Amino acid sequence: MNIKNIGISFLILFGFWLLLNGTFSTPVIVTGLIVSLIIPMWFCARCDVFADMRLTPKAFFYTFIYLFVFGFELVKSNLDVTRRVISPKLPINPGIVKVKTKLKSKMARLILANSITLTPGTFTLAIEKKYLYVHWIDVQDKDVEAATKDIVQKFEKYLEVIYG
Amino acid sequence: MLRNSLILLVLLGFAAAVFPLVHSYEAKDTLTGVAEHYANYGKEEVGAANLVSAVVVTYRGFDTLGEVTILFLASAVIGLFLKVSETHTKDSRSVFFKSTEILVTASRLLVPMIMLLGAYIFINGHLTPGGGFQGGAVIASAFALLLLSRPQKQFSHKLISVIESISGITFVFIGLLGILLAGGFLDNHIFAMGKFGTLLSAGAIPIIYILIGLKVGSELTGIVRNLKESQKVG
Amino acid sequence: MQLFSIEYISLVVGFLILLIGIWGILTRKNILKMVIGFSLFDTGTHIIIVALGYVRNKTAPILDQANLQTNTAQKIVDPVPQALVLTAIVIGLGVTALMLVYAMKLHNEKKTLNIEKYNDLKW
Amino acid sequence: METLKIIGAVITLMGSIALLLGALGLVRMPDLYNRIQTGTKASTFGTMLTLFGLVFIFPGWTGKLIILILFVGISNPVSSHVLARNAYRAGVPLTGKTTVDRLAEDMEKKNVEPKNDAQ
Amino acid sequence: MILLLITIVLGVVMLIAALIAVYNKDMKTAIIAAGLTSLFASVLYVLLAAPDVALTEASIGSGLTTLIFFYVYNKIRRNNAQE
Amino acid sequence: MVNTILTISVVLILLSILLSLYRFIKGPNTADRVIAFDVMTIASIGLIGLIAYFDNRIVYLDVAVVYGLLSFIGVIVVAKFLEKSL
Repeated sequence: MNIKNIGISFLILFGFWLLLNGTFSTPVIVTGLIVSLIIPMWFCARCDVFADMRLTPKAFFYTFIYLFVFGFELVKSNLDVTRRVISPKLPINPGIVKVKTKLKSKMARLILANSITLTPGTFTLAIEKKYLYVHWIDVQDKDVEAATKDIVQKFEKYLEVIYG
Repeated sequence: MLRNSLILLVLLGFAAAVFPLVHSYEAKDTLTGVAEHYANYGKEEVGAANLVSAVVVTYRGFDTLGEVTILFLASAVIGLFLKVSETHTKDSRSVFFKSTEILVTASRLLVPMIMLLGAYIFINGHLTPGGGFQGGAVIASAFALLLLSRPQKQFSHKLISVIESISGITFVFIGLLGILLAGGFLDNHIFAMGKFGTLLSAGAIPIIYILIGLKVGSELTGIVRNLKESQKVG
Repeated sequence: MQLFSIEYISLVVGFLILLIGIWGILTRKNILKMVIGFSLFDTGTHIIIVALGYVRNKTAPILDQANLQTNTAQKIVDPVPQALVLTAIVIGLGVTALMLVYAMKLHNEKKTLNIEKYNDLKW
Repeated sequence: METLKIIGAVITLMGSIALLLGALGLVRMPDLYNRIQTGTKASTFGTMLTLFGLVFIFPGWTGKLIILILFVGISNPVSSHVLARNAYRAGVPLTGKTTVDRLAEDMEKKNVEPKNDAQ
Repeated sequence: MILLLITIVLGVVMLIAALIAVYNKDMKTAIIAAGLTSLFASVLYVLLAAPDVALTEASIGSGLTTLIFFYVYNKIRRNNAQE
Repeated sequence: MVNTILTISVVLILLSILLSLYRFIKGPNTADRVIAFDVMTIASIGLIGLIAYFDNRIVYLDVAVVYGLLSFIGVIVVAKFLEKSL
């Protein structure tokens, strides 16, 4: 697992380096290879962030679908914010609900929490084992199962495929 | 009340002393004096695209040496002070709480990236804004993020001081090499100058900036680490 | 002299922040507040020095474009004050950290941060 | 070419409108948690859009702008999550309009790590 | 012209932040306000065509200084609570 | 045309900074001030991007990258301080 972890970190850091530099001359590439090899070997020797990422074609395909769904939700959430902020009566009905997630992988849970934070009317307040506590600006379901269906499942079905 | 009005008087005196400086300020149209020389000949003499780096590392290299020394002294004095105050570390209870899982994962993802950003800033110090000091500060921020997200984590003081000493010694050694091989202390012509505006140019400036970056980074990390160690209830 | 120009406004703002910083150092009784005043003083001084090196309608002293590499002195701002301020900011951090650690030690000894309680050497 | 630049400029304008709405929400909302809701969403999206608009105007800047967009997109939700969680545990009150608070119920039942008042 | 407007607004914000830093009774607010002054100073340096100084101020003046202030203040608060 | 539109967006960003400053001054407790601080830094990133457009220099974007990173750390420091777990 360790080799896979360091490998993925290396690829991400190397891409990051090339984007930062913006040129592809030989010295830039050689320096980038050295730097982006040293840093994961030093810091990611034991960490397991990328360990359960799946590298199958299906996972890549689902990543693209996920990005698309996420972008759509992002735009929708901002229209929602606009509507709430501009209307003079402030139509809010806030509350903290509890939802359930099946994801085990740490990276997937991070992405899920970030996605919930950026989508319409919700943000992650706390995360404890398999439950997430979500602050919802307009509570529609107080029940755990129903709220899970509303908030989590549209992301979870893609993340389940990408990460184990 | 008397005291406050006295202070106000002092302040007014100070303002009156500095006011002519602001008031008689004349906007300039071109550079004059030494700045004009740096601007016109810096490209040939030093070969660094970033003229501020040229001034910091080569034209005024001694200032930089003094600055690194001052920072080293400050770091050492802070370490000494905080060490003496930890008289009973044995029975002191650690009160660090676990961070939220999201922060731990995010720090695992972001710390290598911030490290790479710091490395980019000091490796490209002669081409883009930034240099050793900024890169070192960014690396120290990465370590600070590591300490904030996982307060229980210990990292060795020895490694920090070894990196700091080695880079400091090499910095002075390269400076002395300048006397032997080129025009003077910290002269950057000891390596080939390369093509202007590429990564391998400006002679020794990239090497000196990498050394300064490592040294400043380890000094600031040492300060942050010492302060974090002092948070124990003792 | 043009009143409404970037460098003049920056000069005035830096000067006022410097005065606010000195006022804070002289009037506040809490030691941490005095350190905050010192850091404001630092910021104000740096703004003044950088604003003095600014030349109107000129660009940053980084020659990454081909048109900047000839006749450079007519196209860039003064690099020397920037280099000096760069040094000063880093030293300012060292000094601020040192002062804060002193404050911590003083609080350990006397259990107070009020400057008026520290009258051991008063005569 | 000129059309592409105008498209980029309009995207940037939309981003800054989103930023303005976020700041307006910051002023108008009744309690901290609702402020974080509007503030984080609108400011993250607004900055991402502002920078994305610049991609159309200067195609040569794409690398750095993509890094900035990714960085803002990862770090800003995390920091607001940490802030909200820690403020909740430090006892910042919810607004009176709140209908349900499952987290407080679970803290009572000790399902969740209780509030931190150890010193 | 628009750069001049940015300068004026930033100057006003910085002066207000500096006054908060000196006059606010709450120490946490004062420290954050001092950080805010540094942060906008760094935008001002970008306007004054000094990206090097802006980088230094953003990373050192506002980042590390705030961190060190909060570590020290936290230690002092703990010592006070122990009494 | 492009210049005019981008000038309007600079004005809007400045307005949002001033609105957040209002929340910073008024904010009943520290957490409100921190979220105002966060919005101001994020808005400043966009502002630096636009200044880079008006001066036509890519090198200013490096400042924005470092800016993005440091607002993150600052917010986390204050948050951990509020929870008394620094």
